[in-house]
Amino acid sequence: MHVTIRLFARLRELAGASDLSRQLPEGSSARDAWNALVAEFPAIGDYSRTVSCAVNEEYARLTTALKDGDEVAFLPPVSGG
Amino acid sequence: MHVTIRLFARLRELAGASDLSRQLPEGSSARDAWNALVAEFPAIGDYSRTVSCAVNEEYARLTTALKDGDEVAFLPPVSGG
Amino acid sequence: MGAYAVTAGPLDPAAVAGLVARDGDGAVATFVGLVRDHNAGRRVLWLDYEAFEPLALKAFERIGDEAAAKWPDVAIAIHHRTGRVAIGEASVAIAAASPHRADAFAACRYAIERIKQIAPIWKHEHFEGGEVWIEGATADPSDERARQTALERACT
Amino acid sequence: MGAYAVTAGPLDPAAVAGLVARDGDGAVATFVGLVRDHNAGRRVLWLDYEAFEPLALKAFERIGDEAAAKWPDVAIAIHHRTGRVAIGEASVAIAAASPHRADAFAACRYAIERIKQIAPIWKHEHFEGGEVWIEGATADPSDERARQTALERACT
Repeated sequence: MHVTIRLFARLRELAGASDLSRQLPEGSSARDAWNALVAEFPAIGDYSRTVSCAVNEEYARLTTALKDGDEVAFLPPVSGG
Repeated sequence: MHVTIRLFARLRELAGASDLSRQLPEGSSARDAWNALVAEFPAIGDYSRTVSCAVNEEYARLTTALKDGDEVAFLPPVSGG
Repeated sequence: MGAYAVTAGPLDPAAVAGLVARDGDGAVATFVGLVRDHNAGRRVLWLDYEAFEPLALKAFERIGDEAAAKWPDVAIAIHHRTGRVAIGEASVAIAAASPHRADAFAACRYAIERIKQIAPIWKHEHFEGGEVWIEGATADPSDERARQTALERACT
Repeated sequence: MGAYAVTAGPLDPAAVAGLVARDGDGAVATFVGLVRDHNAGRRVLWLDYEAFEPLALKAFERIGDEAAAKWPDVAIAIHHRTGRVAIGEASVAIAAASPHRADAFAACRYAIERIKQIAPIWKHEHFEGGEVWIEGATADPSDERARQTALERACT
């Protein structure tokens, strides 16, 4: 299946992209998408314990199963305010 | 000695005056001035336990001794804000 | 107008906030008191505020000094209106700026609590069917128990 | 702009306050976050804010709902800026209106604590000699311990 990946802030800089299109095996979770991304961009691996994710513009757990066409966003620790 | 008395809010309305000039015996305290005022305007007597005073535009205790020419202000409980 | 003011004209909370912020500040907390359309079950029409102005200014200054002693990095401004104030209009505007938000919130809350305790200002409430002078606290700046209450409400 | 906004233009705290006050309200507490000229010993030049905008708006809405559940009489507005923000400029403006001041203060403080916990917004600090992404909390709206911390800081 096909998913869109969005990256923000330092994750975006480390990966050198804010939007990516990737093919994932059916039944992949957000965490699977993250792990594939770490394999591709090892520099983001430090965020594996602190990253949050949102699926289709809603906060979601990394265990969330993705569907074809989903947008999954990976968020480094936030610092608004 | 001669003192100026200033009254505010409901005290002012009960006494029907915001500024009064009064003669007081030498050595009078702010409380003596208040008691003289209560004798003159019995309606303000209810405030004897809750009134505050200021002498020459500074908060003062009712025990403060007055001097000739002093201005003593009597303040009902406040409600600013 | 300076940091402390008593004025018969409308208050400008943004201007009050503008008086306190410095380049090292990360936080400005403000409080604006508005005239409500009801109070104690009465339908309020307007309020008339009366102040003993020179003493009120000294009370604001004292409150600012108390806050500075407790929160040394905080700058405070207090403007209070007098005369007739309509429903929805501001009767008081307070701003507290600080490098850190906890102090700004605490000092701002402390200031409004202290104003209600010791500022020589009175509200004359005009409601449907009558009028009444609102009377709260006996003003005594040296009352340490009252000051303690204000500090507690400021969450310190 | 509505009660919740993410915008690249300058913030107007007075306008944010104007969004929340109703005739029954006696209190408006506001918080404005300003860009400080220093941070962690560094001389800050400016901040660049990045937001995941649609999710940030939902986060603000969620924070407003959480506040409304805790303080039913409170109305809240939150505006957050994105892009380059100079020293002394506002990065966030929050207003909370309520019939009573305690709730307005608490809800306003709660909102800024929650924004720092769960709003998908990042500050990129440009300081003398370099730049760094500031990273605070792992955003997790369902983390009840974080929410409890925000409530405690709101002094409830």
